[in-house]
Amino acid sequence: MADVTRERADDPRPISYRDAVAEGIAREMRRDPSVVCLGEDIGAAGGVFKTTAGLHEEFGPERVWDTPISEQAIVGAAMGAAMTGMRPVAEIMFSDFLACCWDYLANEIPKVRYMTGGQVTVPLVVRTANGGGLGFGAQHSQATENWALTVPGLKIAAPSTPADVVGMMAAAIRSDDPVVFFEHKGLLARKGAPPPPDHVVELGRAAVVRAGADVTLVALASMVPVALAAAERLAEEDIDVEIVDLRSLVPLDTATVLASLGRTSRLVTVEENPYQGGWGATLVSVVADEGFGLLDAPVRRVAGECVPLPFADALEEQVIPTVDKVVAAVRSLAAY
Amino acid sequence: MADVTRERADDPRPISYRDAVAEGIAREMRRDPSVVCLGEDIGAAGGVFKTTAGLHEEFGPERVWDTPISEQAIVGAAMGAAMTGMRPVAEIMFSDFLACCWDYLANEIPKVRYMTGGQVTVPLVVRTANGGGLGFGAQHSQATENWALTVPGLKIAAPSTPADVVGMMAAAIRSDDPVVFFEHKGLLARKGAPPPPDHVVELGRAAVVRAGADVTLVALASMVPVALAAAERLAEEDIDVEIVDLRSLVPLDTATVLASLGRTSRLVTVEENPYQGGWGATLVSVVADEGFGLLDAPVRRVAGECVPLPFADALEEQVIPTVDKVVAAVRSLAAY
Amino acid sequence: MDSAELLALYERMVLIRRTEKAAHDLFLQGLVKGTTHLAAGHEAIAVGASAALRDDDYVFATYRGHHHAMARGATPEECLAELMSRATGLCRAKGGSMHLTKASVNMLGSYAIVGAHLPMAVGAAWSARLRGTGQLAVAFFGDGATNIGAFHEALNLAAVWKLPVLFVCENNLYMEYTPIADVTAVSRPAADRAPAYGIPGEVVDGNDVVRVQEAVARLARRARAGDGPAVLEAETYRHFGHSRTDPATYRPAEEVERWLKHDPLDIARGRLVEDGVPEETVTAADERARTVVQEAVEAAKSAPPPDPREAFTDVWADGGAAWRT
Amino acid sequence: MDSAELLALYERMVLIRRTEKAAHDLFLQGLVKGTTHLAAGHEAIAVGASAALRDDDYVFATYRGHHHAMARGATPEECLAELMSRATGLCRAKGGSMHLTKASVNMLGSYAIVGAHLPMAVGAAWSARLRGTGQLAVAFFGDGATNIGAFHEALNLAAVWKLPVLFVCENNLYMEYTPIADVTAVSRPAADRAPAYGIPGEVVDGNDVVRVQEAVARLARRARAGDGPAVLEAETYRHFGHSRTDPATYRPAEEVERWLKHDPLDIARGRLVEDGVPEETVTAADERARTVVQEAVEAAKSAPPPDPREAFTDVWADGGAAWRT
Ligand SMILES: Cc1ncc(C[n+]2csc(CCOP(=O)(O)OP(=O)(O)O)c2C)c(N)n1
Ligand SMILES: Cc1ncc(C[n+]2csc(CCOP(=O)(O)OP(=O)(O)O)c2C)c(N)n1
Ligand SMILES: [Mg+2]
Ligand SMILES: [Mg+2]
Repeated sequence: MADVTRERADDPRPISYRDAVAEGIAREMRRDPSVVCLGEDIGAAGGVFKTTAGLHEEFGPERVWDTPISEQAIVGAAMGAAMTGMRPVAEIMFSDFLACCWDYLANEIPKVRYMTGGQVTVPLVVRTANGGGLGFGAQHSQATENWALTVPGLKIAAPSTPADVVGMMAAAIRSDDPVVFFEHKGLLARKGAPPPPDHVVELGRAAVVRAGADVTLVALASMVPVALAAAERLAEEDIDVEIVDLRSLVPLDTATVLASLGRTSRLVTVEENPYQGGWGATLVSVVADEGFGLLDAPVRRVAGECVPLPFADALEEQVIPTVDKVVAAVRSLAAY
Repeated sequence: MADVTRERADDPRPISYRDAVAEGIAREMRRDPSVVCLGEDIGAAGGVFKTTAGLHEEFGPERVWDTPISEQAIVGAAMGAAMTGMRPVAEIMFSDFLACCWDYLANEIPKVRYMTGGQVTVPLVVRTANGGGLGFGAQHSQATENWALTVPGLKIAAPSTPADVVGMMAAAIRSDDPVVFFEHKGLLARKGAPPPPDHVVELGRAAVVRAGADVTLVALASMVPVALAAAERLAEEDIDVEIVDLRSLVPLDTATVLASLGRTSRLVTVEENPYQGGWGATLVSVVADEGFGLLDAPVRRVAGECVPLPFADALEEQVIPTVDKVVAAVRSLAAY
Repeated sequence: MDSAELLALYERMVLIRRTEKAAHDLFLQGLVKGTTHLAAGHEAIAVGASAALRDDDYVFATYRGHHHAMARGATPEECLAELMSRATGLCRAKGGSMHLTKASVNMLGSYAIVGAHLPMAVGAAWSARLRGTGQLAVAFFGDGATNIGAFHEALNLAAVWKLPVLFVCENNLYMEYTPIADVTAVSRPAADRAPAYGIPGEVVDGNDVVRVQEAVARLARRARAGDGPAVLEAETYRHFGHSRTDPATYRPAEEVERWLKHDPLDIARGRLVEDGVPEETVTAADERARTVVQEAVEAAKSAPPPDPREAFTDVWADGGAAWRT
Repeated sequence: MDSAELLALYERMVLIRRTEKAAHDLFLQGLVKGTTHLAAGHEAIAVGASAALRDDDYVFATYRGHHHAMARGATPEECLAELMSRATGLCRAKGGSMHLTKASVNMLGSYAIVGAHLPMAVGAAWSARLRGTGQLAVAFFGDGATNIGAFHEALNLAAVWKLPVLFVCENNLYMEYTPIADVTAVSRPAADRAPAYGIPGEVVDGNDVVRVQEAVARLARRARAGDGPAVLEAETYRHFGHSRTDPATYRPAEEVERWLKHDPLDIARGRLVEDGVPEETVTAADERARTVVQEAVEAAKSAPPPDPREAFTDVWADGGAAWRT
């Protein structure tokens, strides 16, 4: 692991999203001794998703800590450590389990700076495996980035490519603000271009990952490849789609979205979290206010259905947005 | 307490929102022996907000149970009891503390019916004191109805009048689905017309509480009186406001909102929860899609600011929507 | 326990073992999706406890719950069909391996958030007491669950209200990949905590179905008599890794070997032999189980997939999923 | 403890008592908004513990935290200004009574979600160990907090990692209005749970500042030596109701009377007298405290309110509140 970075600099072999997580953390641990990791089975085992593989070997047990199954203690201890000079990176194995320590995410971490009048700083990262599509059922498949969006005071990262994983991990760990970092389970095995050395992707900067003139698609994490596939299909019908990868929800890069809308006048959001209370709603409400004059058509949201995640593939496909659904939504708007 | 109902039938003395909570629960406890209450200090003490006053006296300790400070056990036990023939009404003292048992609200209660293929039913109510404006600070003042909105499978009630409290409590307790019932702290002392006997207000039916032709204001709970006050002020400027009290978020009565919009062509939502991830966003996204053709102006959301709740009155006023802010938003739209 | 009963329990354990083996094989054939957490090795706990319960008692289990579902009467076919995403599955293919549930026999579910079902079991016991039915509730959980907050809240509330609920810990020495001893402050993660709630905490050989049955019967009698909850820590070991992706290389070979020799099926078989039950009788039981599971696999294989519209049923009690009016 | 030190602790306790009395009066005058949870009666715990700590040790407290803030060096003026919503308040009027914090002296906050700060204290202790500073962390909490999940998780993690953290329970016999004995399965809600984490659990007279100081000093030494965390249950009683709206009528008159006679100030004064400290010396301390608080009230009263724009600062480390780019 030690020289992965150097290797990659002159070796543009693709890196997997999974390896990018460990690489991103390792880079920061190398440059800053105050970065420490804690979580269940993250040590010698390398994490149940192998997203911390190699860290225990390289940095040892004093920097990579296995914990009991105690989500409140994990995140609460991370908070206490962050308040006292460390930069903890806490893993919550599945994002569904954020519910088990929600008090820390909702009431403690995002509020303590404000309610003490700025006396304390909480530079921590809570990393978690997010999203569905793997047949893990109702309690291990949710896209919960919208939970975090309900709470002012949390930054929210949700990268879609290995390079962004590394770059946003750097930004998240260096941030003096708390960051919830959503790693998408469905993307772990995907490979992408390796990140350059010292790669940092500032939080709050969306990426226009495909330029197009007709309709703007705004997507996040695993929905970015879905949107890209839909765009390919739509191109065959001469519908030219622009795709914005939001990359983070807070800060929310509404400027990039409104600028794209200025070019296309049509907007579809593609989000995995449920329609009710989903992040697309907040974005659409900004657009329906500030971008109203730009719109030539209704705004459409392709979102998770408002049901729990079912187990069977045939059912899960009904619930999570698919390329077909995105294509249909865009087509209907283009025709408006 | 025993004959409150009868007294009120021929005595139209106003009842407070606070008393309406206890009255609503008592009515259901009288008609259905499977209704039981549990929570912290709800028994002889009558609850810290006195919203369970009289229940312990009338129904005794076998139906009104004081618990330890164990939010997970309270709601988890309510769930187990609901699955086995009871209709528990659990109190979580402040809605901020829902975070302490969020796993039950997010992952267990709303999913168990679905993930067992419909084998079990969870007829329970989680009641909680919601909202700010009382100088209780960052951890006791939040409007968290939007948290519940992120989770498919929960019904969400948030009445604004004493009569609705009683009528919606009846509907909630009789519902075979789990209901989160938000009682607004800022409304507890307000009085209103007493509910008739056997008053039931179906969940998912918004109320048009003021008819008007120019702009539709959609509000909930404590924001309903704010919207009404704004409407009075706007009437002086000849802006005629229609006000929809949503009353529940799930089911969400989009039909009533779209119908109102058909009359006014202009929409402002008034919500106490923060703008980011607030319920107004979901409503606006429905409108920006299905009601796009009806709109003559941008849609505006007057919402809580995206900061924690500060302690000092002078600061809290900056964060929670005020009549002034609603007036300004409506005025800007009317002029559009 | 007489040998007829023991034979029946043995057969049930074999049935579970074979069903899990089938699940494993079907997984490798690509016919089971998602994940599975096999309980092979834990059978005596489910079957022994079940034998000590009334038919109407409530059972709550974890994602590692195949054995509990079957111990309470779910058939291998129902379980395998669920794992294979068939319309005939226990949960109509909406739950999967981690959520096996058979409410008709009060097996009230398998939960995949560690510890979450303990308060539910407390609530079911509370409900039983309120309704005066004399029912008991049992929560089965892993050693890892003893370090989560819900465990603490559940045990305290159960103790304060003196409810008829048993907390049965299946201590298999590991959470996922981490030894429980590395992350727990006491050596008996469940039993050593019982005094913190003023309730009995016992340890039992969880691989001996007779001992488990006896212990549960004793604690159940006590709880039904109004003397309140108890903790039973059953020592056991899982034969497979934590879940399907885990080869369990973190476990010392010597430890694995020792535990495989302490197999619940062998122990029960040994007792049957001791009781003088003829070899053929035991083999016949094995054979019956083999046949049932074989037929179950075939039946599940040929069962239809769920109707895609099933994705939009069962959110609400009215059968639907509408969130707008 | 020598009498000079005891006198200083006594004076600090008087200062706290008088500040709280002032807060109470200001509340009745409408000058303090929201709610307050007075700690009158609990002073010896904060002051005694503080006397046993290093200046750089970390303290985490609850919504009932005035005494801890002042024991660690917050001035009555800073506290009262916060309660009165003044720009000069400890938290610039953004926190209020429930969130008094003075990070400059490592008094790292008062938290209003019961039990939430216990894991934070564990984290601070972990951090101290990682940084090798020899610092200790102390979490103060109520009896009611011992039944919430975070308590359990915090104590277990602290014990497993052998961290320098002390868990000090202020057992005042009640949660809000419910006697703790009615909802807790053991009679010593904190100390009786310590064995469940393999750590020492001691009980001390929380109204005797000397005993508290001694106990904390002993447990702190142990923790700093690397022997791990401990629980200290300090028995005490609150003089007022739970919060400002509570007349506390649920408490038996006899019980109230007995505890009012066991006042921490009286006990310390008695010890001073026993030590031969002259009456006038004690009275002079009283007098000094009276003056300080009187001046604090006046200063807080004449301090300015916060700038309304303060509502939009301090969300992020850059000082602002922008959630969009
Ligand atoms: C709250 C929570 N945290 C983490 C997990 C992930 N997880 C699933 S099983 C498991 C290990 C559980 O160990 P144990 O309780 O001993 O049960 P076993 O799997 O050994 O039967 C973990 C950590 C989870 N499902 N829920
Ligand atoms: C998680 C949570 N549940 C409930 C409350 C409401 N509440 C505030 S103080 C309190 C009683 C706490 O009692 P105890 O821990 O004994 O502390 P004391 O107030 O007696 O100092 C309760 C129930 C809360 N703040 N947080
Ligand atoms: Mg285990
Ligand atoms: Mg107390």
